[in-house]
Amino acid sequence: MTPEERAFQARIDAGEKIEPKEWMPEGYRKTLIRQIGQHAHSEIVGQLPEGNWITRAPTLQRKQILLAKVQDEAGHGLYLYSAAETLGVSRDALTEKLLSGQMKYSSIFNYPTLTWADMGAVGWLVDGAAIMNQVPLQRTSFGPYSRAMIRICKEESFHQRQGYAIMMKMARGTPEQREMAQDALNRFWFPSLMMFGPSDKDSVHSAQSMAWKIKMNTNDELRQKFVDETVPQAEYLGLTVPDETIRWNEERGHYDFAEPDWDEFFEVLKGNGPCNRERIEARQKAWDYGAWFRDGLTAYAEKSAARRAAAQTAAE
Amino acid sequence: MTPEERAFQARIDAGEKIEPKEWMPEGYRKTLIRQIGQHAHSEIVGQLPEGNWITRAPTLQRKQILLAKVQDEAGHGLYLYSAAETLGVSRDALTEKLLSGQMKYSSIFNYPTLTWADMGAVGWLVDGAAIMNQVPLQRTSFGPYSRAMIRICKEESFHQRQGYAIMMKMARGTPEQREMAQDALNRFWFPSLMMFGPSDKDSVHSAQSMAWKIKMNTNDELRQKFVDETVPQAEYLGLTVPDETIRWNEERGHYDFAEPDWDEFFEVLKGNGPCNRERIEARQKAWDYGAWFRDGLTAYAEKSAARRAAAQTAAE
Amino acid sequence: GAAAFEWLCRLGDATLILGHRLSEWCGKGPALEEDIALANVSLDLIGHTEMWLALAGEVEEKGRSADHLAYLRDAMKFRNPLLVELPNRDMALTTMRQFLFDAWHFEMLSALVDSRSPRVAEIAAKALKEVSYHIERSQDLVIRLGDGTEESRARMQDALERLWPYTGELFAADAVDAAIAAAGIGPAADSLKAPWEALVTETLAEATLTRPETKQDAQTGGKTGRHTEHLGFLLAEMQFLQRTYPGAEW
Amino acid sequence: GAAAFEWLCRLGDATLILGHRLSEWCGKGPALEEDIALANVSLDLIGHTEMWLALAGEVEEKGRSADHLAYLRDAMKFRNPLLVELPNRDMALTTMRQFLFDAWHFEMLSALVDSRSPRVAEIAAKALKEVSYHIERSQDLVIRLGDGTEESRARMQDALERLWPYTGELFAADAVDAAIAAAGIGPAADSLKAPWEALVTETLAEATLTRPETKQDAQTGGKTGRHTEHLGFLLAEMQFLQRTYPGAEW
Repeated sequence: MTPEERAFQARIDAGEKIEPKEWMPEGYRKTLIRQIGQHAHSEIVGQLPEGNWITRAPTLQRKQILLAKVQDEAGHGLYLYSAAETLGVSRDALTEKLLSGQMKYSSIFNYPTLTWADMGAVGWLVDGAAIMNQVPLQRTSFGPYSRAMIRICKEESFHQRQGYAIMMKMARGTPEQREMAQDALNRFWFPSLMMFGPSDKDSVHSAQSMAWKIKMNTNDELRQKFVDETVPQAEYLGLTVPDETIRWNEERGHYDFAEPDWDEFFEVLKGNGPCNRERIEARQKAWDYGAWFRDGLTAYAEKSAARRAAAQTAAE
Repeated sequence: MTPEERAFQARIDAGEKIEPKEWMPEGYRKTLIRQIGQHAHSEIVGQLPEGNWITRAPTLQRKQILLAKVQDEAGHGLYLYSAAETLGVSRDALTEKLLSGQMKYSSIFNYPTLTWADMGAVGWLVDGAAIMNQVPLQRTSFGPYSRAMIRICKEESFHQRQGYAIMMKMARGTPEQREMAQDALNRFWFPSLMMFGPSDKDSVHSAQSMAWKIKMNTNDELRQKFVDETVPQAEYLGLTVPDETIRWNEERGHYDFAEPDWDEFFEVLKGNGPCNRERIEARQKAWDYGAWFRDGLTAYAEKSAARRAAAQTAAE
Repeated sequence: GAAAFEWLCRLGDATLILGHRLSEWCGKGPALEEDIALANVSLDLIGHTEMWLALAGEVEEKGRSADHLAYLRDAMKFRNPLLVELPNRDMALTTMRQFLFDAWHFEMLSALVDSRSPRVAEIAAKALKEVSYHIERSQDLVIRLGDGTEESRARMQDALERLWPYTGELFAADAVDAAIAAAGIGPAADSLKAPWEALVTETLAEATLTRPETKQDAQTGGKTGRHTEHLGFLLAEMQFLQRTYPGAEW
Repeated sequence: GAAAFEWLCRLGDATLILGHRLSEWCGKGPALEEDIALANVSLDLIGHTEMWLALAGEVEEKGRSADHLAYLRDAMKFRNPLLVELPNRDMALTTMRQFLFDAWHFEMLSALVDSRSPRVAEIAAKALKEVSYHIERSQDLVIRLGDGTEESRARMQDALERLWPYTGELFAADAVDAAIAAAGIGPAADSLKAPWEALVTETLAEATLTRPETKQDAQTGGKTGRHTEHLGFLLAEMQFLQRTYPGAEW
């Protein structure tokens, strides 16, 4: 470590926040850009599976709640792109990288939403898993990221409660609703466990991120925490987690559970998930179809500025 | 009249058919091209209002019947374009004229189909009115047109019966179905009367067409015939024709009835009907989106012909 | 009674269907800020729907809730103007429609704040706060896109031409409107025309767009239940769950 | 019993959903002759649906008719392979899908003609006559469009790449297929693979198209009720009248 690096690490160890204009190692900057960018993309792509049910929401109230939720996700995307921008990379540049496949988003959004119960499962499980990841990140070392996470976490836990409320209605509703609820849990359980990533006990990469407080916990810690919180919630709903091996391990003080199918995880990551192509094509289409709109606003802004300048010159 | 024209008229008066390669007055050819072309276009555009309900047909049987009907209409379009082609104008040329607005199609197809009962009303009233026009045209003087009309009339009367059968189900169904049936009759009654065109008693144009046996009856004759046949059918359904003035006129041996709103007729003709823009845009889109497909087939046909020619040359 | 029910459905259905159309943009908009703003307007409109249709249900006295009215009527029973049910097409049409509607909506609510019906006045007051923001936003967007690039101007002009024949219906008065006006519940429908015209004319001028020469009332019927072919498809999607699982709670 | 019901639904749902997708082209096709031919294939497939689902209803012994099964099941209960529910996109995808499906359909029906179930054999014999024409037509079109212009070739190749990951599901066997094969009612699902491969390989070569390198079974689930996001929208539209007016006759 250079003296600069040492000083930097000391600040982090002391719990200080790093601000955008301060010195930071190139690796720290790069890792942050990748992580914040991916997180931002996940918020944006994550609008699609839930957006899929907005036009079919079953009541006016549910429609509003879902719409507000998806709107929040767009807002989270904004906060995060702004945080990334402080590191010198523009939203447009990040978007191009998403669309070209150079940057990823959370693989969970490559699974389809097939029934209304999925609006419950996504809120309960997917937002639940996201919160597990995000809560510790409120204490991350990079100031803008930490502040973005604080705002986001407040809203996410609200979303999770709303998702659970939908599951409750479904699980205690008609036999068909109950069947949809169980089916949603069956489909989203393992993909949710995958959200924490493969076991990282041997990853050097992860160790560096943890030293920098960009990553606060290991993937396995967070996954265990998620399982421990979620299994009793499923029981309360009267639903069965689709893992026959689940049982409480008195000794460990944790639930034992089966690993997800990591082959499937890597297949989806490679682009072969059920909806990878559709998700990116949807965003590509939005981007392409919106070009004239963005250009129009830019042109107007430039004209207005020129007019103001001309008026000022004339006045002087 | 020139001697040629006199001889031509004499043949027509004698009930002879005129065939494409035989001499005919320029006006006869032009009028026929316009009339057959419009009729062909009407078949093609006429697919759209009914096509609108194919994906929502309420039973497998109804879906098949409707699909077969719309398919028949495409077939009628084919016959008629072929008849027009014998007069030296290609299907593509006629299509371009339809899309550019130089040629018209029956204004009735600019009205929307809003409920399933409209599938009944269109068959019963619109096909019914069409048949009134078409049956006498089986005896028209131009051979290919006459033969096309004979084939078409056979199928149209079948369509009309199917339409009436749908109306029967609706009119004798639930209160909601009955309401839809009445509403469909309300909406399609006057537009159906308009299908015969404005009163033509003073039109020189019409007189010439009748002399040439391109037009076989006056518009008013056909309209009266339609009303006389349709009013008892409506009564049998237990539906009310939306014209308070309708009553049997013993003296005339016909029903008296109110004229449709000819201002509306001319508005729709000018392009201001409820669906004019959508209908033409739908056909334009089909035409534009289908260009690569038609070009592909043409390119293959040319390649194949060239290959065959090359093979033949090699063999010789 | 009957007139009030019809009239409240006209209001509630207009906000419902437009709110629904806007919600179709979710995740597909041209820029994040716009996506969020669109969702916001959609949310507001669906909120208004709840209030108007709930009141309609009360007035009708047949025990129908706002959800019942929204999810269990077929197209013939909907009373929204045709303008709001047209497909979104692109953001030009969506934006222009929003402006033309907001301009009417703002005038309508401004008048309803003084309704002789306290319930109507109360709902209008709540809604007006939000709609004041809607009209400000859509007017601003129309100006910016009209006076933007050549393409954005052309698209906005095309949208305007397409929508113009549907604007007259907003001001068309019939017996229902007359009864409501006579009872002092709402304004005469055509009394909103002059202020609407003033705002639209001024805005189009600033947007460098040309006011169409075509008739404004060529396309009507929605307010009495004669819709376009589009509404049926919208409802098939919107009402699917309620229709498929009757009586379930969500 | 249960396996036969499932298996018959797989057949009937496949023809229903594909027939429905084809019917969406109505009035929008690229050339009159094609429009007519497409409608014809659609009609045939819906005709097959009536027979398969009617038999499924009989086998199930719960009194459900073909219409009941078609119009009153939600997506989770549908058993069609994912391939047939994908949106039409363009005529390239529609045509390529038709060929890939017809090639399977032809082999399946050819095998079912010898079913130990006389009812199945009878339906298969009727359907096979029509499907012999379907495969001839779609194969011919794939060749002509593949070996047509540069654009038609590129579109056909793109369609092929998009569809390829969905073709494996046609041959995937599970307990249902095993039970049916064991009972001599139908062929082992994977026994159709070799002749299908032969026909597809030969046709693609003649069409100057490249066989994709990607996995054929990346996208599965339809046959056990796990569908794409598209099926729900298709059903919302298709089932609207039956759902909205329960018990009405049409």
